[in-house]
Amino acid sequence: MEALFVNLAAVLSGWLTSLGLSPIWADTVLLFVKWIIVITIITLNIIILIWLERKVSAFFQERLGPNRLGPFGIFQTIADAIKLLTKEDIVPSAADKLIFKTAPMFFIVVAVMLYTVIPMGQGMEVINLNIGLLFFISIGSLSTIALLMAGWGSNNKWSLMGAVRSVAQMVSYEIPLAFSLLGVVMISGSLNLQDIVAAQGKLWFIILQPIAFITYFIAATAELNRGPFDMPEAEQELTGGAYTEYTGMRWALFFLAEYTNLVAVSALMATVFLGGWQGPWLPSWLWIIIKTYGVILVFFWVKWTFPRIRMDHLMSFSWKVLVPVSLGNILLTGAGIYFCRWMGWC
Amino acid sequence: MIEFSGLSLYDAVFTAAAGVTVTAALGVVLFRNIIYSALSLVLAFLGVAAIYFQLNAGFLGVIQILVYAGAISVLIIFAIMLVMNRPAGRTNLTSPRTREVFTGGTITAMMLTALIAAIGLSDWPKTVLLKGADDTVGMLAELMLGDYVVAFEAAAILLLVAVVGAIILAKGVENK
Amino acid sequence: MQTDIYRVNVGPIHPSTHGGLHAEAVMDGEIIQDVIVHLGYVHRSVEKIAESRTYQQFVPYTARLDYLATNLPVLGYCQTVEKLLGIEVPERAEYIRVIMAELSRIASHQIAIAATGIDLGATTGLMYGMRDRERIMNIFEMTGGQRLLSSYIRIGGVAADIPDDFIPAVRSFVNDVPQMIDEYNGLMTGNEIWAARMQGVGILNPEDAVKYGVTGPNLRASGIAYDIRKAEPYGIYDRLDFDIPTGSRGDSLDRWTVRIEEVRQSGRIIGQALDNLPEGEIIARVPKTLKPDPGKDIYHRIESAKGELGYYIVSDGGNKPYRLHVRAPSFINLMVLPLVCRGGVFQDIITNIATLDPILGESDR
Amino acid sequence: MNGQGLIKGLGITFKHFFQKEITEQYPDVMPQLAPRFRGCLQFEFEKCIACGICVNSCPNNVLSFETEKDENSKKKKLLSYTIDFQHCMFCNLCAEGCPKQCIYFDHNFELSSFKREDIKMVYLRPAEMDMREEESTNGQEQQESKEQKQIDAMQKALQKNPGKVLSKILEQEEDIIILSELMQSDEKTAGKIAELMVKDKEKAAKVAAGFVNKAKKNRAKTETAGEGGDAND
Repeated sequence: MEALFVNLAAVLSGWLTSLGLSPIWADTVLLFVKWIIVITIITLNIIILIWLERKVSAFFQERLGPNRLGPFGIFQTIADAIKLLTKEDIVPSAADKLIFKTAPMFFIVVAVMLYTVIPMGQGMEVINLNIGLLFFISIGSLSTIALLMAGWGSNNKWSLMGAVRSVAQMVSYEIPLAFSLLGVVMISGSLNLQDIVAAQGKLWFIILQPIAFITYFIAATAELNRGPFDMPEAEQELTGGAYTEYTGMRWALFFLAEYTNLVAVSALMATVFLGGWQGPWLPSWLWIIIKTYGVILVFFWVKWTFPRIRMDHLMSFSWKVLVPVSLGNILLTGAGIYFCRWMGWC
Repeated sequence: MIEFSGLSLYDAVFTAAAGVTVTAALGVVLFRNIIYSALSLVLAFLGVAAIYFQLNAGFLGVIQILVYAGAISVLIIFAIMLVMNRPAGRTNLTSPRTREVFTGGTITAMMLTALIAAIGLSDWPKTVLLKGADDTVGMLAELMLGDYVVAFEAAAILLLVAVVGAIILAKGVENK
Repeated sequence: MQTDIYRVNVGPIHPSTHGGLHAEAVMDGEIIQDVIVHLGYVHRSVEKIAESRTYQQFVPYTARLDYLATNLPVLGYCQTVEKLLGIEVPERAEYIRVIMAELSRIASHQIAIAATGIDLGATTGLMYGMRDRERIMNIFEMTGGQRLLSSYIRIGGVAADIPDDFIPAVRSFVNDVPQMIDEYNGLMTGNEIWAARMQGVGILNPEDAVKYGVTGPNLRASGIAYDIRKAEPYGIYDRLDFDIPTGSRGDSLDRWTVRIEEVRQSGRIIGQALDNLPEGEIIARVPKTLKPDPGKDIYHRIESAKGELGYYIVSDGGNKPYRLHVRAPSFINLMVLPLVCRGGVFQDIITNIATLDPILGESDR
Repeated sequence: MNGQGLIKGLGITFKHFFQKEITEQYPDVMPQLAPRFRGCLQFEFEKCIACGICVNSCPNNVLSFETEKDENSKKKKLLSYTIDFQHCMFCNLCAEGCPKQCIYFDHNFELSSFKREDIKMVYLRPAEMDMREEESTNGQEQQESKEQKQIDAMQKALQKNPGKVLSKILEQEEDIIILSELMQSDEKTAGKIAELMVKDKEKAAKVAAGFVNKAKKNRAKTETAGEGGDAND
């Protein structure tokens, strides 16, 4: 069970080479196969996730949630997907059509790219990049452009306000996001996510870096545009923010991308702070799924409890609280490492 | 080894990345809508990042995406949006007036010449393209925080001054 | 730096405008320069309808003024007509009316609590508020037959006697009120994000409040302990013991906490009314056709969930009012929206609309 | 403050996560409605006495009805009753005013319909109602025997004092004398008149008038036959 997928990949690779492909081409084909698997998993995962969020939010509110289609309403999302696919695709006549149509595609592509570096198990990742963590952060920052395109392309005041707000928010929160991960990098001494997982063999980084974990969690919530930081959508104020003018599948793509981002960020949190794929008894790829879903449930819990924060408070919280705290954490970590060396513990 | 008429996979990837970069760069200049120009700039940055990745300079590529594509371009678009007071369709600086075309062309030609001369006259290490170092991050860190630490810190101070200046500009002068 | 002023329409179709409110925000960046309130999207010419309906026939229409506190506008109208004709309401009916009126007040405030919750993004707050209000709706269904517009209070008394399971249901609801309030406070009031969104937002000075004629919880939040139930008691309110909760700063948080405290006080009032509920008739002997003396006019006001709700009726001796005017508290309270919004950020408009708690059925009439 | 409020809020939602859900499973489980619940307006045609209180008390002109004045009994006869339900405010004023409780709200709250015309409910006078009125005359056995007794009593009365009894159905004294003479000569006619008078006075009056006319005609015929000539004028 443990090496199930790794072995499958090896078998496929061997078969490709036996066909007479050079190793570099075999690798390329294998890469594509991996990507297709990742995209399939993402799509299937989203169906479960949307159902899960509805169910969880319903339980928080003493409701039942979807319960009509299939056992516990599990097929509700599929029905909704069919509905969204068959809906009329409306492009406002005043919209900047090219930007309007490109924005959702760009958003989802960026979201899927995040999965390149996440280790899904022992030796299971699309590419083992030695700067994986940095890659993740930098690709994550690109989604701001997509939101800006959506807001600008819609040619609607609500959309533009939503887009401008969320971009301001995401640019501000990228800084504490990156800083909070630096402590982990300092301890593990690597930007490679597999190395970071390996460094947590004895002790998870959530124990060594609790401040970093909390700042990362807050910053990640803001980066994901989830409540209480759901500025681009903000139904109550901006009637749907950047997504106001989108309908049907284009709208669904945004939500697909948001949930894709959610899984990616949760998986990264599990990898960086919760020991990654390591765990007893169960195979590694199952452990990462369990941990990721645990983090996702916490995201849900926070979203369905808190009111939305005000824009100016959000910005000042980032610059006046999170950035200093995460910088302080780096200082503390550095001091801790030197103290550790001085004591001869490591 | 499968090759398409002498074109290896490596070359194919480079051609694609370079093609995207050049096309996007042309788009920046030629689009009449300045928002399109700004978005083309993002694409050009991404293309450059792809070339960095191919050159095994992963760190540089990532920073290119993070700083230029993710942050600088957003600032550019913000600035455009804030100061634009004409319809977006006719906002780019491209204009039919010959004098500006001439000035711009001359400056571009001069810069291009300088660049080509710089590339041609430099003595490039030949190893980067083929092997590269495994730990580019470590090497960069040693260079920046070791050999060139003074320059690095000076740049940091320069940026800090710029930030302070920007804040003062944004806050505006109190009317007395 | 020179900046442009731009206008954003909040409403009339907008998730947070509670009906057909249209507020036009004049903004400089995120800062609100002014808010222009456009009214009339829910105008149903209720006052004109009154002139073509008999006194009894108009009773159901009054319930539609403030449909969230359905018994309160009906009570106000019925008391006005009773005052006009000199009808004595039986003791038992008065007590039942107080219970129903205070239940309506709680229902209205719970809607305000729930709606404020969702307006500020706390979706779960909406669900808890609505869940608790549902118990009141069940009590209304039990007594009046309808959940929202129960059509229970009549000129001269109430339509029917209370059913057997009424008292236990109300009693258990009143007993649970403190627990509900703890939950609202725990989930929302005590939340730091919540406090940050409300504290110092939409400050209404007591002077401005009086100048604009603001009444109800909004006035009390500004620190003026004015409640018609105390100032000019109608019905049997002079026999009941309750406090007037007041705020000190007059901001959104004060308006919010005053409403929550009023739920508690209404619970106290209902408890006392239940304890002292006498036996007897439930409706006075009222003639089939009501014909007040010609030329007689009357103004009567009650403390509605939103403030001073007054009815002015002029009679021409016929069985229909010659002229009827409603002094709707929401209409007047809404007029301070530009005042409290100015200088705030865009999101404050939503907070202020939610905490001013207008109801457009009453405001537009 | 400093995050305690946030944690408390999280605790509240966490507690609710494990509590029982309160969702009503409509339409699988129909809601428990209070006895006084007002759903759809219902009307019982046969109970209605067409007094019009409901129509007058309705604030929104939802109700209307058509009547016909019955010539014989001078009673208002309800022909149709219309409830234009789209204007109904569910205020219960009509039901409260009704002296016969023939208009009331039932517990059916699923009021949507496909066509706008379906909202309007028109109650026409049921055909059985007229038939039943006739039936009620020869109705059940018990009633029959009871009626038979009445008929017998009527017959006796007619024999004893025809003038007084017949004055109830006939107006002119001349006619009464004619009919009483006829009855004395023909027992069948007497029986029929008596029966009709018990069951349906209006019909009895008609039949009686018919008999009188017949008798008058016969008498006229015999007169003309006796005197001759005049009939031709």
